[in-house]
Amino acid sequence: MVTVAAEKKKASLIIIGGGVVACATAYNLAKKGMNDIIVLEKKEIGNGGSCRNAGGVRQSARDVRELPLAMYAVSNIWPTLSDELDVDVEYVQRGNLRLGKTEAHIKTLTGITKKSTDAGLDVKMITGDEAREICPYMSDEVIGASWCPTDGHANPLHTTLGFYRKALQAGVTFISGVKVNGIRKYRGRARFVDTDDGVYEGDNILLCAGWESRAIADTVGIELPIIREFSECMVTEMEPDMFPVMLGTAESDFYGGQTKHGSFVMGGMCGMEPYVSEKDRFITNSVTAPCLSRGIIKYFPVLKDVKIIRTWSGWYDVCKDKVPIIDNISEVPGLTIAAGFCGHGFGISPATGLAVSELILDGESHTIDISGLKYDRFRAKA
Amino acid sequence: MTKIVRTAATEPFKPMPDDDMIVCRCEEITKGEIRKAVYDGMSTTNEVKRWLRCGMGLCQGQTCQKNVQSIISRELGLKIPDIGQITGRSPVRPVVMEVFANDVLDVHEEA
Amino acid sequence: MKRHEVLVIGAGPAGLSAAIEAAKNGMDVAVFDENARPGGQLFKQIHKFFGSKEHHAKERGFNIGKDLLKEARDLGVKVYLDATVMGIYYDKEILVNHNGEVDHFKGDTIVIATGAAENMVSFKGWDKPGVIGAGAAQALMNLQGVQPGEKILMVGSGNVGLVVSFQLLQAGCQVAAVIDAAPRVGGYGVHASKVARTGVPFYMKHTVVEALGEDKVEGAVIAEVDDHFQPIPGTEKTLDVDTICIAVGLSPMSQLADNAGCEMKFLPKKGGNVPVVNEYNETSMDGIFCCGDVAGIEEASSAMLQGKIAGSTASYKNGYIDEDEWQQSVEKYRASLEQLRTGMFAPQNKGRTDMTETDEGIPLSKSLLAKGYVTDEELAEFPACSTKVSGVHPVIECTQNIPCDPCQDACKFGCIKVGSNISKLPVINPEATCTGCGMCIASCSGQAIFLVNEDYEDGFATVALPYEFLPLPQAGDKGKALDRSGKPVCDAEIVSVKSSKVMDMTNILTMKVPVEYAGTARFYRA
Amino acid sequence: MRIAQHPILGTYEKGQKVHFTLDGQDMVGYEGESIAAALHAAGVMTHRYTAKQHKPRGIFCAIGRCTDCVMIVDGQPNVRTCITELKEGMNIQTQYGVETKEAWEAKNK
Repeated sequence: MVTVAAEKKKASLIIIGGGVVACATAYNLAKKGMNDIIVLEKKEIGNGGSCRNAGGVRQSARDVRELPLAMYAVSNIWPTLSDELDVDVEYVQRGNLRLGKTEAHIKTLTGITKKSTDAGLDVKMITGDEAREICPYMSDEVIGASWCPTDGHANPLHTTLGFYRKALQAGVTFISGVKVNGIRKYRGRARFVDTDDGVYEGDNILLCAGWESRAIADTVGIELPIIREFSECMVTEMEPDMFPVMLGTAESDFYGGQTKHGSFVMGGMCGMEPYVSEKDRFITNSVTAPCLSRGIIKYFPVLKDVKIIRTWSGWYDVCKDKVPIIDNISEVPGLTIAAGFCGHGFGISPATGLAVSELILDGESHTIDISGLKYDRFRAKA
Repeated sequence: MTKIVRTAATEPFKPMPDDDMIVCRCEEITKGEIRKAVYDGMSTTNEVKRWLRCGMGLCQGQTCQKNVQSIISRELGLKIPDIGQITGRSPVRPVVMEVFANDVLDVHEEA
Repeated sequence: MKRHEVLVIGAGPAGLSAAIEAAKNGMDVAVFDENARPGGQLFKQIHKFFGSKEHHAKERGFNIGKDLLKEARDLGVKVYLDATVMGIYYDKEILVNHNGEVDHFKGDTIVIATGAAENMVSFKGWDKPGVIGAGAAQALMNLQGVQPGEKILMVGSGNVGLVVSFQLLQAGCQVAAVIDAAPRVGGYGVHASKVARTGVPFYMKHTVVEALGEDKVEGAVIAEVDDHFQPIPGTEKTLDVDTICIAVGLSPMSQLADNAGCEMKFLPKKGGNVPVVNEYNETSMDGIFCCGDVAGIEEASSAMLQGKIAGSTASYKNGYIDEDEWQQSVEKYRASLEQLRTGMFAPQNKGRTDMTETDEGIPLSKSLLAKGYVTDEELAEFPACSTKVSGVHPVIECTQNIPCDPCQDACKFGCIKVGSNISKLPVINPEATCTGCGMCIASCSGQAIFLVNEDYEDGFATVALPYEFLPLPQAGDKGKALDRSGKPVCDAEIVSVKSSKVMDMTNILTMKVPVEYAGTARFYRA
Repeated sequence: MRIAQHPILGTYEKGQKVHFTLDGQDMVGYEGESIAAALHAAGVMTHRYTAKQHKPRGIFCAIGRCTDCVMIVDGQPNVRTCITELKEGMNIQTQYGVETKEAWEAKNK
């Protein structure tokens, strides 16, 4: 419901950005009794990467520093999230195959797999035939794959908006259509949020606005090494149920899978992205959908007659070392940042919400180890 | 975007007699589902679309968008420009993947 | 990358006109259309158009389509059919799906002329087979030669609803009723009258509540609505129909403009989400133009002029014509466009329901707005409707300010005057003598002109009327004369049937009726 | 019903008579007309049953936009019959969800 009465501009916590991290954090905080929160969103709830991603819930091929978030989410949150949020988040835990067609691919995959197994994840290399047993629609060109049976996928729209709805019901205020321009300190602490809609004020501030976090953090002297990277997705018409596994390739031709609805959501890049991204709009590139289609058909010839009904694009918020920053900013007391998720933030978002809520309430994340995601970890070459 | 302040509903959801009427034909979404989504906090055309799939089917909202918008705007007391539009995206008609993949050939002029 | 200087998307009236204008000035132009047949909606339009000669008035839409297409081809415009433009990208690039192949084109100018999509109204059972859009009805009967149904309920009394109702009758279907939730008929009164006089009832302030039937439409429940468009319980009526046809307005099909990055705005008067265009139909993106319904719902005649303005502007911007030439042509087209944008139905008057009289100060017919036909008493106020003249003379039942003037050119003897403001009501020149040739009847796109002769025979008069139905009655046939509401009022005998090439399929039926019915008998039924 | 003679358009230009099947039944139509028109002329109203509510659907917009009239044509589901030309020997099937009746029934047993 929308209300326009009682202009609320002051709260215990102001959250900048209305994506899945904001919604999951607000939900976790409200569940613990802290609901005096205002979420400020420039456009719509979940408008950025939160609702533009392909829904992968993956532990395999993750950097060990963010693997604890992924493993915690898969073990403790995703399996019961539909019940918790009272909406079907369409979580399917039927594994992730990362496919290889050449010996070089297999070498790459083997290296990634070893890192994950060393960190305690159940993932292994399998042969092309074993992969075809898991997904019989795959072409003979596939000679091997990494296989993580506990990976899966979910519906990012229902997840993001499901967290939003629960947070709203628990008393959190969300304000969309308000653009944040900067943060100001008051007596040594981050306190004021300057917006196009005047000044908002919070005892604490959480900044989780994707790549746009960088410019906002800059206003209190925090330099985030985050750049934006352009990426595209496409969705097909509804098809009969064919395969539930989530897919990726060693060469990153494409990634994606079939949703519960029946449509295939596939994303990827064509190689021209750095030049496209000079422009500021969420427009697609004319060669990307053809390029992804060629990639997909090579691996899954059966999909050649499936119709694509929409393509879209979005920005990854890519952090220098390809893992996010999730931390209380000690140089600016009162400010917490969760940004730079590099295009793989959705799968860990329920755990991120929990970890950030602990950072804000307790000063540290005690349930999940996020010690590798500190904001001040970046160094120049020695 | 127009500023929209969202807080929890204070009144229970009120069903209406025609709630079971289909509005989005492709995805078979009813008026009641749309009204409930708005009640639950979905406050823009895109949010309702993402929550329910109305406008995400084969026709991409070309048939139902206006009708969905009029329900949302009536429920919220907002004007249609305030709740936004579905973005126009390529391809504007469904395209077979193999055709898409085949993007280097000439288009032949009509005979 | 393949290039043409101008890429036109949509081979309808706006797109073809833009292509013709640019090609005339020497530009290299390609037109893309997703259909197998070019012409946009023109090929479904079998009625005669309104406007002036320069707007192709009194020509039938599908013939205008043929002419435009021929002109474009003669000028060397490349027309790609079955060629769907899937998207517009940076740097004026388009991606085209053509017979199972995809190709990229770039242009210096893009003209988006994708037209409109139909609005829909949802009601219980509107998803059943048998509920169709008005465009579907037209496609089935006018392109495919198949009747959309036997008994049809038309929902919507705008021009589309009225024109399609008439076309349904021409295709041999029954129209059970025309209904509209609005309190007044939305389209031209003359379109309503030609439907009403065949006996089709109009129910204003009514909506369709439910489509009955198991697997398909087997009836429709309609009900009166209150001022908030909510059905009033107890007013329900069940109609025996097998088809419900929806004609509740159009929305600009502006997805490609949005996709291209043009600034968009939701403007109810223009029919929905439209690209913002300047006076030359150019969008916020330099070199991307939008013309016709995609830039705001109007008539096909306006779409053609907008296309010409865009084509001329593109020619100027690319150095094919100089500034003077450009300004002169734009001035000319704009003046012509302004002519069309006059009168009660002008875009600026869209949605207005407060008009009570014509520009001439004559009270508007309330009956026409409520039931689709003018009463005898109301008609008496209009200068061209007098029946108290000796000998054969025209009676022009044109009671609204519509931009249209072919009647004044049609009469070689100067009987009919409209003047330079083509939205004025026609008047009859008492000095001129009517010869009864009937050219005025055939020229009137609204089928609102009749030739009446009270002195035909002792006690009998003749009424000559436009007739576009089959079977065509023959001289000597006897039947009933119907009044403007479609009610049989007296016996009638056909005394002559006139058809000729210049009348373009409009036949003139002259029927003999008792003289007291000379002012009321307006249709013939065998 | 087909319109034999039209007061404005006269007779319709039709192609050759062609044979096709609907759910295995022999049908006739004319080359060049749309599948939907041929079915409509033969009195066929239901093109498919929807995935969720299993409700019948037929022609709605007839210009390729609404996608309500989709059927399985020569094995391909979701083919817009209103803009797809009829061809000799076409195998047309009523669509259930996105599948054939057999596949649908097997799944929903």
